[in-house]
Amino acid sequence: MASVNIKNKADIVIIGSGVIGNAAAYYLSKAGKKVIVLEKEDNIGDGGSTRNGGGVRQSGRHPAELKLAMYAVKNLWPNLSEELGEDVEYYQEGNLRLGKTKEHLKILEEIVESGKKGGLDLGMISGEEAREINPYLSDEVIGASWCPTDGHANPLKVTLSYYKKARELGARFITAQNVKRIGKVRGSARKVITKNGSVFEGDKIILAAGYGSRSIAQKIGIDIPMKQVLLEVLVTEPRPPMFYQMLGTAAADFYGHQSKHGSFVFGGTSGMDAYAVEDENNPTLSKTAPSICRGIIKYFPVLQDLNIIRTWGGYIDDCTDHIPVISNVEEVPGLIIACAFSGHGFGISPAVGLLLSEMALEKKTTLDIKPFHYDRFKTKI
Amino acid sequence: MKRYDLIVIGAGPAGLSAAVEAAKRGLEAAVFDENDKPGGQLFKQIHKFFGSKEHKAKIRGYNIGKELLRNADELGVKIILNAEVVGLYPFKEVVVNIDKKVLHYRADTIVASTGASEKMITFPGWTLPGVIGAGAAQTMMNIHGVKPGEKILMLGSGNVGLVVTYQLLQAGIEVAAVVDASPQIGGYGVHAAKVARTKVPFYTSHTIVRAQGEKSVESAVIAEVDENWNIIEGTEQSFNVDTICLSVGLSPMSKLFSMAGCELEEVPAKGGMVPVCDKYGETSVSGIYAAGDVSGIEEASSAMIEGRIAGTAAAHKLGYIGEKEFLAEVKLQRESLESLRQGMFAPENKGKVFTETEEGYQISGSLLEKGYIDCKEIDEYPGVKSKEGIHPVIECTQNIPCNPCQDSCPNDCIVVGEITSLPEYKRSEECSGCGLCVASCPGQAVFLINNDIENNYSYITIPYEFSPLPSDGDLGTALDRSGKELCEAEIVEVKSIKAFDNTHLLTMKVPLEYSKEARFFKAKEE
Amino acid sequence: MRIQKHPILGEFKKGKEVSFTLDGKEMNGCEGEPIAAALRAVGVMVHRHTKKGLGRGIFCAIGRCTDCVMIVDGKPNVRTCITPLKAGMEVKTQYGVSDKP
Amino acid sequence: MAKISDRSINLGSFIKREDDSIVICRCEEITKGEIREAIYAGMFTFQEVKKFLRTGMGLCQGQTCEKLVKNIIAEELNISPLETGAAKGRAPMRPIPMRILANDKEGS
Repeated sequence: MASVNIKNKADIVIIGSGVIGNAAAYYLSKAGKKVIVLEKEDNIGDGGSTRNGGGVRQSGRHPAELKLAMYAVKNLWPNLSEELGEDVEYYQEGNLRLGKTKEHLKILEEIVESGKKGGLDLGMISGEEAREINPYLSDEVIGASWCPTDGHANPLKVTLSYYKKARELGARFITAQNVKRIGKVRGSARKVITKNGSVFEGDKIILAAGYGSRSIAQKIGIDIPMKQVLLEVLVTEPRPPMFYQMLGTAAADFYGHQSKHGSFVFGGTSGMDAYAVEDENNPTLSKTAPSICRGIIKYFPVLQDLNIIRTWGGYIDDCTDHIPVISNVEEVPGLIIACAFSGHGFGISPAVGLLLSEMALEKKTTLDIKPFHYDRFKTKI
Repeated sequence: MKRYDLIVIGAGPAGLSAAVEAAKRGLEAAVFDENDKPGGQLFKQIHKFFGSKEHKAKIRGYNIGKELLRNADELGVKIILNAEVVGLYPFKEVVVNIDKKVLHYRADTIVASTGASEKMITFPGWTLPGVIGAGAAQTMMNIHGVKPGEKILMLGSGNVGLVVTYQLLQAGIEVAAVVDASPQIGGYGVHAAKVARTKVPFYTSHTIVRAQGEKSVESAVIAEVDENWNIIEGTEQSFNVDTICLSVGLSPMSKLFSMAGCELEEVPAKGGMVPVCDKYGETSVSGIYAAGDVSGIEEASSAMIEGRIAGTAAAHKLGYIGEKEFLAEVKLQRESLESLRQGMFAPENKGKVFTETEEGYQISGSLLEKGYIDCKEIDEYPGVKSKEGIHPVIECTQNIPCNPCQDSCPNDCIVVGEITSLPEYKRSEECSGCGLCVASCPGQAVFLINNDIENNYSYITIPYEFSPLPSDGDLGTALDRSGKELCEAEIVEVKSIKAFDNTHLLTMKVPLEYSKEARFFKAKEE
Repeated sequence: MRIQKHPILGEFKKGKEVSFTLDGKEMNGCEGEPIAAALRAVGVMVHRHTKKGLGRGIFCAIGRCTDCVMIVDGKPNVRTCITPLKAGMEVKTQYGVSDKP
Repeated sequence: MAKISDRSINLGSFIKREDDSIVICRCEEITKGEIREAIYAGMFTFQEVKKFLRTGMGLCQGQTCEKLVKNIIAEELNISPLETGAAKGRAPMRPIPMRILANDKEGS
């Protein structure tokens, strides 16, 4: 293999400029490391990172992931705007997960139980209590789970502010670099070869390319069991501030919040999403936005006259067990994988970025990453 | 789900033509339009169209719109108004907001003819109320009958800027100036000339510096620019106007194609981002066609032909016509389209400056810079020849694809030949003075001169489209091509017949010495 | 501001005269014409004030630019250039997204 | 295709200009200066500027400002406006009340 241009050598090469890759790039640059970030698209953060609803939620997470979320909410999110020098519009005004039926309440109770076990301040509240927190709720809401320390932020600002700050600290970001494969040198992953023929080299390689990580990992003999699922988001015209909680429902028909800008951002699924056509255009489905709207109106009739001004779609990398892979690949030294966030990576992204930086620096990680091992998957029998 | 053979999005000239053509061949077609009236921009276009008979030349835009609607109606095309298309989804699904419901339709073919939006330029004060698009002015005055302002500054001298300026004058609005940063007027010289002769000044090589006003526009400051578009210090001048009209070009509204996953490309000559199309208007997504301004900014006449081609192609795709008929029809349409795309204003010549015509005549520098041909230059042109008795003087000096003057003359006095050629007046033929050429010239560049009725006087017949209409015996002032007052003039005849279609023929009597100069009439103010 | 007799279009066919209010003040316009046209006809230029406090009015007049939005019958962000005037409409100048300066 | 893919190119330090106060995105009231500053901060494409500043994310969805923003990026980076990428067309093409979008039916 030809020698690598000195410009293309770094301590760490990161594949993917989503919120995870950018956060890792920031924490590594802050630690004084030379970082190169490669992005397949022409735009930084073009995937799910800038196509989600912006929840910074601890409730409703898998116990293993909960630790990451709690750490991020306690230690990273509160200072993120200051740290990055940009308002990332973080609001910690709580999360209401709403229920209208007994079945819903049962789902909520399970979520509450699981959260409490993990040490989260999470409880069941009645419909009336929910309406005291958010007076716009429909009378049909009979109960909710309430996590006062949850919140939301602007995913566009977070993703691009991590980029901005990492770039300021010297990280080199290169777009339109579609990675073909990861190359080994003397048994370790060291090189990243792109489809346009460029070669990059690093002591460590972090693969954080969302679903795109799968085919890259496959070429070096690792397969992560995940699939793409379409997720759609819509945004309304702005209104004066009404409420700042993050919202979700037991039936998982929609989630969202009012943004600092005044617009409401709602995401959701229609049940047709998992098998939607995969297309590089990220098309939306004609019947999903109407379905999300019906969901919203059932819980917030007062919002029904708001104009929707845009809908968009993106794919999440849904893992077979719905929790991410954040892992050193012991059998391929030098390779670190961070993918399969299953649609809830945004809220934990600062923690994941921090962990990835620690892993790349071969430091003891602040949090236990064992549950996110790449080789954890077992058959059912 | 209800499925149509063809769904057309946008009931403008291109969309209606596509639907008509498809329906003629038996396709079940529906046309959605977000407006409460069909016709797109046609109903704002109250001027006579250029081109030849097949392009509906000399017919006013809104009348062409009426005719298209009649055709569509006769053929059973379903035109659904107040229908806002929400999106164009995969597998040719059209989702549309009609009467407070969102309806899902599928189509085997789709023609999207969504038109264009206006480009903008920025300057301090450009967000002040009173700064509006030229299209907005047209909509306000020609559709709603409300003046967009009392005194207006027009920014941009392309055809839209010139046509709208003229329409502003027709609506009784004062136009303070037409300003263009380029050293030459961008649109047809004849359009500029009919504005210039009403005394509206042109400021080429000038740009707007700022709009001023406390709550809304009260004045506009312009200044001269050098060849690098930099403002020349000390050249600022201010106009007291309440409205500034921006007419700096159009750009295709191709978002629907982007949503549908059609390949798009940025083509500056077409005005911006357009879908990549084959010669029938079909995009990279099979069965989705583009026609009209959305596939490249041109005139409504070209849009109609593009629509016809797309409609025919849809009919062919769905097996309603055979290959032979399809190819023959498309060949005809393409020839017609190509003839419109000739001359110095052809899309491919966008931005080019011509100094002489195809025939080798010098193009008037004064026309390009100030909007009117200098009296010293006028005798050069083939349409300008004097003769005993009544005869036409055709002040048409650029290669524009247009020939109604030739078509309308019952005595064959006028020859255009190749559609873009300058019209020539054949002295050998007798002019009857019928005035059809004067009324039918979309550029209002034809005049009748008769210096042999009365000693020392010239009788000059001019086209006139303003209110109030003068009457026989009215006294006023004759203006030259620049709007300069020349002399007293008396109206000796006013001719208004149906065939003239609201272009009235005023014959004014001026002293013979002004025979070559007097080209407009200003009535005495009451 | 209304064009009385147009040399090409003649007289405009307008709806019957109706009254509506602008910020509580009674005004007249023609039924069915866009609210923006009715306002322009009586000389109103400023439709709204932005968050930064700048005045805005008609800009595109065909529902694209959304500059002319106002509060109509309690609803903010209504594109007045394409919303037909009805008798008794309550039109208010919009400040940011609310009706209070 | 965005022409500049290496984001580490040095644009020098951001210097304010006289016309920085001109509003470019009329809906969101984003000024030329804010856009220029974002470009200096690394937002090299139309999409990045949009996501970072909200240009073109207002009620009109970039109908007026898209071209203007592209021109500013092009000028600052010394590339063609064609090389600044484009916004994707998304439903709804016009603002639509939630109540109406929720009321979707098969066309007949």
